[in-house]
Amino acid sequence: MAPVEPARSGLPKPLRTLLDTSGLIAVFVLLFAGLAIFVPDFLTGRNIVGLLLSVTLIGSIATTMMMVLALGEVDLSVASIVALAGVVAAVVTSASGSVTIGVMGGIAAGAAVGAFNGFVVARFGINSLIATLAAMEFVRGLAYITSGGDAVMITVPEFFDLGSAAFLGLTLPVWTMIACFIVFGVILNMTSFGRNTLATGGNAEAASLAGVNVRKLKITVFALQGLIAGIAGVLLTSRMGLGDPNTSQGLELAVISACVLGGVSLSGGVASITGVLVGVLIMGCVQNAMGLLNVPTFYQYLVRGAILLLAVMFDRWKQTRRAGG
Amino acid sequence: MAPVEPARSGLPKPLRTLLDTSGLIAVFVLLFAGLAIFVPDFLTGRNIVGLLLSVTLIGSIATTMMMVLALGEVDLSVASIVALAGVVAAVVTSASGSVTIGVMGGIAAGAAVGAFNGFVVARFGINSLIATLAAMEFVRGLAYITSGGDAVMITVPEFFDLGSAAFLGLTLPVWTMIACFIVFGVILNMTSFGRNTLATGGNAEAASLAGVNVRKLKITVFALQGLIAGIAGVLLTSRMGLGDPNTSQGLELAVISACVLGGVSLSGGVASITGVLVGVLIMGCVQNAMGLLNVPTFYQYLVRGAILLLAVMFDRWKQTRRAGG
Amino acid sequence: MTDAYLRVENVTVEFPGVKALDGVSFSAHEGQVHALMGENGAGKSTLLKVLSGVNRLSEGCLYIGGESYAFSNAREALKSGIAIIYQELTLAPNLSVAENLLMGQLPAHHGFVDRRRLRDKALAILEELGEGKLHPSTRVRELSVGQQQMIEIGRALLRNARIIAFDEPTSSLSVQETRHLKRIVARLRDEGKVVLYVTHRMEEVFEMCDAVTVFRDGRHIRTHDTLEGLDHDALVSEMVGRDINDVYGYRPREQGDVLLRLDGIKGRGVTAPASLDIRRGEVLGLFGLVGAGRSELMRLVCGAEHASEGAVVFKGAACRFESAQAAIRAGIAMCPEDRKTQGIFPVASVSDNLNISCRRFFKRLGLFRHPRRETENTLKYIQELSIKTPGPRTPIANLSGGNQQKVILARWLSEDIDLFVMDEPTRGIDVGARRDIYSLLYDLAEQGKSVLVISSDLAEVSSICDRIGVMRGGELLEIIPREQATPERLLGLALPA
Amino acid sequence: QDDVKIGFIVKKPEQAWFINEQKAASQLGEEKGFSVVRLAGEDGQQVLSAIDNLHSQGAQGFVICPPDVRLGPAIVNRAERYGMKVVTVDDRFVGSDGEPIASVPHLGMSGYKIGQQVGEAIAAEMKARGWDPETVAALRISNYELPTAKERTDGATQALLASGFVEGNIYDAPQQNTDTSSAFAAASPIFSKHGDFDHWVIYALNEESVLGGVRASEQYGLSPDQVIGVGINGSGAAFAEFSRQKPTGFYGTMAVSSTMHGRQTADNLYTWIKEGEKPRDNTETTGTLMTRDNWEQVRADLGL
Ligand SMILES: Nc1ncnc2c1ncn2[C@@H]1O[C@H](COP(=O)(O)OP(=O)(O)OP(=O)(O)O)[C@@H](O)[C@H]1O
Ligand SMILES: Nc1ncnc2c1ncn2[C@@H]1O[C@H](COP(=O)(O)OP(=O)(O)OP(=O)(O)O)[C@@H](O)[C@H]1O
Ligand SMILES: O[C@@H]1[C@@H](O)[C@@H](O)CO[C@H]1O
Ligand SMILES: [Mg+2]
Ligand SMILES: [Mg+2]
Repeated sequence: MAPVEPARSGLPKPLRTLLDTSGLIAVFVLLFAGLAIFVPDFLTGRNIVGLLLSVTLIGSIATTMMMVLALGEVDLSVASIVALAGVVAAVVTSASGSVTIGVMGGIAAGAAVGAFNGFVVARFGINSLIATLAAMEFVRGLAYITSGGDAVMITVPEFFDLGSAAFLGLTLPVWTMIACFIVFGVILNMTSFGRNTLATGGNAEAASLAGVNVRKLKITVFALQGLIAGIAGVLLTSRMGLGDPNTSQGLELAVISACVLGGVSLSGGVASITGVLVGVLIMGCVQNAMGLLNVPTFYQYLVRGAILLLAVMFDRWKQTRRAGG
Repeated sequence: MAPVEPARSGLPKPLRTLLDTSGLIAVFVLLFAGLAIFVPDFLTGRNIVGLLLSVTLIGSIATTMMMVLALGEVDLSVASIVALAGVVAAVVTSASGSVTIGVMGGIAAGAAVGAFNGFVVARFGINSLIATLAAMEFVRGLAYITSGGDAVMITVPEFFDLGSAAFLGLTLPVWTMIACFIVFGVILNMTSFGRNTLATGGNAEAASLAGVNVRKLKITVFALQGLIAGIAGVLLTSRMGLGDPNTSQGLELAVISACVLGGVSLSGGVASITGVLVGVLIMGCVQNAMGLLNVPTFYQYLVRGAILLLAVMFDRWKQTRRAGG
Repeated sequence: MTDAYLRVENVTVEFPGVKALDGVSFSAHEGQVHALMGENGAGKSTLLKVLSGVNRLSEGCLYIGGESYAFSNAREALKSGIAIIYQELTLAPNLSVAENLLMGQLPAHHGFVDRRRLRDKALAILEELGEGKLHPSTRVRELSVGQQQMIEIGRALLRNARIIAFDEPTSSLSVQETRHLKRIVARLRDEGKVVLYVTHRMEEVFEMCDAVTVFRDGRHIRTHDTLEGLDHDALVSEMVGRDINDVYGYRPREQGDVLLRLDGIKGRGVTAPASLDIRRGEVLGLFGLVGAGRSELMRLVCGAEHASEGAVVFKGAACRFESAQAAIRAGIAMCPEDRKTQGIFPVASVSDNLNISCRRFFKRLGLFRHPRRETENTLKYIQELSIKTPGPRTPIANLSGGNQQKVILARWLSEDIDLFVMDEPTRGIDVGARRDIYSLLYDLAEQGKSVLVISSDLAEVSSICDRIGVMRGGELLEIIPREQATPERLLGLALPA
Repeated sequence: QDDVKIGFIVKKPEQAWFINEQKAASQLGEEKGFSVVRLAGEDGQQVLSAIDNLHSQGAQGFVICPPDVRLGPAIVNRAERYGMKVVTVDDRFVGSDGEPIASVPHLGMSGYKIGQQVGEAIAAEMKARGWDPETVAALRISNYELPTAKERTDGATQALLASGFVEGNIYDAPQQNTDTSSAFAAASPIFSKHGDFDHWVIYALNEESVLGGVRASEQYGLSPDQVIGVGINGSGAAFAEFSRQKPTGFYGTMAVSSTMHGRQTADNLYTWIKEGEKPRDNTETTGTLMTRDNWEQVRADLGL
């Protein structure tokens, strides 16, 4: 059972949240400081920009995955949605000649898959792991079929501007990620939709008896997940200049582990946007630093595994210590 | 809340279990009959032997995954364990010249990883998904390092006999799978170890309050999972003639979905060996038939996804219908 | 008197922010049924969890049969001959009755479960529990809450412990089950066991117990080694620190027009068409034994389940709620009976648990919630219902059982509701708080709202309600006005013919 | 029995390359009147299942691109047990002695050699642009878990060094996958670390990966004339890049005719089964440099 934190009750909300997730934040701060000191070129403007860009995909999708996990569900189909949305955007743009239509098409495809997932889970009560595993296969198949298996070329040059349009030195994908963190942070904490999501994840039956429309809620959350994965897929396609049906395999596990690293409970009912942000950044920094340090790939596996385990163990240790003291 | 089944309470246990999982068995029987009739060459002795052989890896590991899931945990590291055990067996056999030592080495490596997973989960209370995700990366890294990245060829010819030794027309891997089903079926249903596993998965707090040594139990179950994955890895290596550090990527999801398809609950406390067997066979038959029918790869994704979803939905539908009637 | 077999000396248990027990000492003897009493959150359950190794001591010592112990897990306590029936159910829902009864000590031979002995042992203990009709291989999740509670009791009995402790065992038991329990307790006393018995029901203390210890705010207040000469009111005031003469404090009031009418409705669990009226300003009781179908009837009203027949007329219009949400919006709220599975969001804070429904009234810009007003609302009820919690942000799972119940009540009290359906609203709630809750119900009725109380507590229904409906076996038998509702008559109707 | 049925097993059935190969083989089958069963063999286990499956259908032989060349002995063994003929395409079996298994006919490009072609193309373009080797850095997007990938990048490295490239200027970017975004992620830190170079060359095991590197170079403000990226294959990814309005750092790719590979191997196997005429031990194909200027022509020539 989790501890009471009486002394903290008086503190303002943001600070308290910070302290609640502080185990992990401490890990991150230490890690970041360590990397800044010991890894040459780590703390340079362009490396940080590159680091941010490299986590946009995981980061954007992690915000909605957080909602899905808070609901006590999981979504394994995100990587396939990214691929499908990208391919659809590329095909539609080329066919219609209109970037707007193409982009809309890609995003709509993502949202539709998400809504379908939500429908299957909420209406038929199918376990979301298995439902989205099925979707993961099915949607990847659709992506291959749409593209004919090959990367799809995009003939409309404006399409590429999407991924590279910059503002204050940051490109659209980075801004999108930032927007996702703000929007879903606000949704989770400041709206009844967000609180109902947590409540449903904590005890679905009780939530339904307390007047939450659980079915609608689930469909909405999954649809949002599809929507964001769709947007991420379209942006990826525009950044890479091609709609690749093969892209992002294994992304779902990376996203889920960023969330769990950030303290989101897999059994539902517990989530924090700060935690997810830190989880995403830890994973991104480690990966980036390994690149800078030229760590051989084989050892990269070891490092990634070890960091993941150590971070969770440290967090755990802080929690029990707090509970004990 | 689930329904009362008064009429059934009087039936003998095995029959009741059969009825409980009957939704899925019905799916399987229908599917099998359909395939036998409509797919040429499906119901031939050699195809069935091939089919059995093709599911040995998933099948063997699914039996222990069932135990892990029954415990309310999950193990994502199985594919990496298969790879590591295979590589270790190959390296040790080549180095020592002794097949026995090599085989033992591979299996021991698997069991050790499993025990370590169990230790981390049980001792530190780390969520098993994240703990084994870390192990999945780490152990894959170890496999690459052990092998130097390349597949390791085996120089001792006796090693190959392991994988191809046949008895009654079935090879050792098939017999191993059959043994796993029997052994873990018995363990789950007939031993206090198995019942305690289900009790712990159903309500860990209750089990621990009732004096079950939950920690020891978890470590043992994970170690068994590692052991079986290790054996499967060694047999795979012997069949392939090489220890490949890249092998079996994505196996964990296939195994878990076979289990879930077989009615094993991801939230713990519910498992049936018949269900898992049927789950494994459904997946194997579908894959096999698609090969015989020459279904283009892209459509195979659609079919796999659709079958998975339909099977679970059908099962679900039977359950609610039973509850309603 | 012999030396005390169980001695607790100067025991302190701290949780962050709370001293659940503060230097408590007391002792209990063999052959004694020792009642532990106190308000919600007084530390009774914590004390039992110290005995069972779940909670660790920060100070103090346990002596059992003269030897000192400090348990670090449940297994050690079980080995030392202590068995506890916890306040909350601890069962594995998908395992059989027999396996739950013998959880942790399955009869086995070389690791293989001896099915025959398992069944025999289960059958024997079920007989003893008065649940002889239960089949040992039935899954526990199919049982009623009362039957599940009996399984818990059976499990503890099967431990053959010297010290056996019950934490509010009767709160979910039916009349017959309670009778059985009393017999079992008496037998344990005769066998010379140490029985600790936590309850909020005064009559049980006077009927069954030999000694009583009162706690308040984690401190030991007083131990009465005998109940002779002990006065009911004196005991109550020791517990709550003030005098309460009449817990029920019934207040008569004016009634308005009919708010809800049930017209021959039938559905799952309600086998015969049920009809009733409830007026504004009325407190209507539904009495019956566990399993009589009262909750089911109310689930039909509240949209949690659909009626197969009949009509629900609310505020003059026939309605059929598709969901609990629709019912709430229309003005009907249900406070469910099973707190753990239907009521609380365990990991969420007290404030989130309380404001889940009513926060729609505190919205800003029609979109964002209003944390300050939510907190104010929470603080208001913490005060009004004297909810014992370190603060509004504490996870509700950290509260004592009774205090969790109060939070759920507050959830509905802060709603804009015309009809309150309260299923066992005072289950597990201490005398002082009960009085507060009753008075709140009267307040609601005086404001022209209606309250429907489902209760298995005979004294409660007959004392606080204006009319009482009695159910038996899925049938609503009769609705009796307060004046005629003697306990004998109610019970006579409710018991199987 | 007159009906000839052959299998075509590939290691990555979703890749355009292999789709083309399998399609070409099927087409030839239709022309010549034999049937082709297309199967996936993404790891050893799947390959053996695929062979079992072919055996159940009564196929007489199969063409295979194995997921690992060292699976050779196990595959040959299985095929012999069933009396099936085997031909390899793209990747050649290796025996336990580490040498190619000569008894299995092979057709394909040598990874090392095609890599060399890449290196040579880069070197030629560097010279054409008049770059001083001292000022040029190489981004080598590597994937040492994949033996073929290693061969290719090794070949390119060797050719570059032979042309006078400075060894110390070659930087490794290990990718986790073989797609664009993983190459992008791997390349980014290299550019941020070595911002002092004005000229970059990029190579990798395939086009997608080189493209990822090129995208990363753009991210770091390098212009197309500062970058020479050369890929391998000649697939949609390259066509997409060449059809963009303005040139990019993706200079060219070594196009190989997957269509020809598919047709030729299927034909060889068919003749072997039908007429008992065993194909040549080893047929090596080479790549054609495809650039922005000639890509449509080369594409048509190779039948891609
Ligand atoms: N795990 C825990 N973490 C933090 N606080 C706790 C925990 N368990 C109990 N408490 C606190 O300790 C105090 C005593 O709780 P306890 O459950 O012993 O009360 P109780 O006397 O059994 O009350 P009730 O009659 O309501 O069951 C309460 O204030 C409760 O909030
Ligand atoms: N999920 C269920 N499926 C089938 N029957 C059920 C289910 N839940 C309850 N029942 C049956 O419905 C009837 C009424 O149940 P319930 O225990 O809720 O009555 P009650 O009068 O509300 O009792 P109480 O509120 O005191 O627990 C019982 O016969 C019970 O066995
Ligand atoms: O994997 C490569 C493929 O991309 C193509 O280049 C042909 O050869 C294979 O080895
Ligand atoms: Mg209590
Ligand atoms: Mg009830």
